[in-house]
Amino acid sequence: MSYKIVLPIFEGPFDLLFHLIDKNEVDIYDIPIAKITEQYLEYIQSMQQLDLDVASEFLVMAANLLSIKAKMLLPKPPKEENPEEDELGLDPRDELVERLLEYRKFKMVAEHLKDKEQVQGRIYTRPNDEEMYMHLFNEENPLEGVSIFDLLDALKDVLNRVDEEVPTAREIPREEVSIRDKMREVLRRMVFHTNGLAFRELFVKSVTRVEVVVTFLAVLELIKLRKIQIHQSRLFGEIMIYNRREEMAQ
Amino acid sequence: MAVLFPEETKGVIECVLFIANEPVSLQTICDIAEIEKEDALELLRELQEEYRQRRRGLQIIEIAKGFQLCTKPEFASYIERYYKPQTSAGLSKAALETLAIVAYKQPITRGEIELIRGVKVDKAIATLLEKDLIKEAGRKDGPGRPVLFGTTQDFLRYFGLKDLKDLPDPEEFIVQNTLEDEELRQMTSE
Amino acid sequence: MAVLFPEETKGVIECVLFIANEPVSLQTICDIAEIEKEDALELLRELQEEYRQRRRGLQIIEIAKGFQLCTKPEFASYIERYYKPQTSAGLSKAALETLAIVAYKQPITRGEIELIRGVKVDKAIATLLEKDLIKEAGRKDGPGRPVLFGTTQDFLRYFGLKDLKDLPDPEEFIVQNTLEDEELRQMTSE
Repeated sequence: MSYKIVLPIFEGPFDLLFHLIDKNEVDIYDIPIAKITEQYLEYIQSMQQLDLDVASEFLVMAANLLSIKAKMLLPKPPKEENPEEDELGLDPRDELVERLLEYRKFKMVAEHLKDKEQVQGRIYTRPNDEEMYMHLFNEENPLEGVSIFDLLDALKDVLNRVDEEVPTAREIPREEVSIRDKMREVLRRMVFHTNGLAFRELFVKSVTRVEVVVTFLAVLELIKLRKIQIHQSRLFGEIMIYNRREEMAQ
Repeated sequence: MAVLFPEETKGVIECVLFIANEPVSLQTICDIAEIEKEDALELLRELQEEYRQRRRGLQIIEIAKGFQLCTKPEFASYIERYYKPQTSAGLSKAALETLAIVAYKQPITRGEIELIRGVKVDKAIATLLEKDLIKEAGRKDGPGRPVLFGTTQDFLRYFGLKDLKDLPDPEEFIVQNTLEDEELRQMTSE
Repeated sequence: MAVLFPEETKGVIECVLFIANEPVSLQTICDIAEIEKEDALELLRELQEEYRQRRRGLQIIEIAKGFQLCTKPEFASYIERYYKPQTSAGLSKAALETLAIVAYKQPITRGEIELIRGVKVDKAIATLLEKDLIKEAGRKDGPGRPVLFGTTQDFLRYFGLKDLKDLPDPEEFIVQNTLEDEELRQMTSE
């Protein structure tokens, strides 16, 4: 064929019928069956002329239309007492109209979905690297739930046992900084650091090693007493001390 | 409002929505923020409103039975300059019609869908299954025990629907559409 | 400010930072929003300030390679709740003690560890090796050239330590701890 005809593609016989109903601007409840049937057959014919595969459904519908058309031509049976029932109940087009209406519902929903699809296609969500988070939080961490303090405790336990076995006399000077004082100091400092205080900052002022240790123990104690909490936002990151949530907004 | 620290809790909710890769259910939000459902809902609404009033690029939408932080559609072209998503042409008319039928009539068999559409739906069903928009949902009693189909969570997400109830009532839909058609016809004929 | 629509442009910048999973360079932001560098910087500062004032879960940080929208550190534990299922591997007390000794005394031989712990440590060593917390770190000169053990990079990572110098000083800790035990007991019983 030397010329090209653009033939609309229809999803099926119902789709084609709707196209014809729309084109002719006719009432779906009162389809001029002869006219529509004629146009329907014309379309199928042009499809065949173009060597297009006419799906069997289209042919079944054609037969159906012709049968309705034939029934419409038959003389109507005599009217009974209820004329309304007559018209509605015995119209040969009824079944077709019902099926068309049912199909139309979903055809419209499909158009609605098409719109939704287009809008949603323009909305982007964050492509979070789930693997990264999983790895961060979820990898086989054999130290799950173990803090560095637990590690120290473990060391302490061992060495204590060693001490017991090999008692060594050692004079321990009375410490002038108590843990209790340090705890108060840490809490006081937290008042001025509502957005968190770097763990390291606590030790800047400490002059003696003993004071460092006392401060360290004070922090541990405050954690235990649930006065403060510790966060580390990322590996190797700064360890931050925060007031516990319960205290935060007060 | 029984939440002690609503402002901080909104921060928690925002964080979770930000780092999640999918819509976050109300239940998950409650579990993480340790709050009650009604409080979570109230805070979410407030956060949603905050985002609305900020007039920036992001929004919180309710989708697929959860909440999601995402960009606004009007910024799509800028985002696509940075981040080229796999272009998808969208679903075919046949697939959309089939999906519409499954959505409203689920669980439904292939035969029942074909009855409504008046055509074979094998290809559409295969496409929809492949895209995880529908799934097999058991088998129907009766001869041949045909497979029943239903929609998936991805279906809701793909179309930005909260849940199945978010779909329009087709009856009302038609009345409205017919009215609009009528108006259109009048307008164009004027 | 030469930007015609600063408010909308801030929305564009926000979208780009949101969608990027990495810091976005100033140049990229300029290219996408089609603005000059100084304007981009000004808008970024404003957006950053907006986020600061919102007091929610997110922030815009400037790091070496550019700008990044991310969660605030204090919300980390909630993110962890979202991504981490409830599992606990845990180490036995024996393994933990052995690990502590290796951490502080490395490089150390099996025999030296056993001397300190007073018991055999074969099983603990095997566990720690298997979990990649310790590794062989050469051999000691001397009879039998015994294997030396040291901690691994993973060990540092799990504890969030930069290097071994980050470990608290055990000497002081131990001395002090014994001393203060009594006081601690008093405080907690108060």
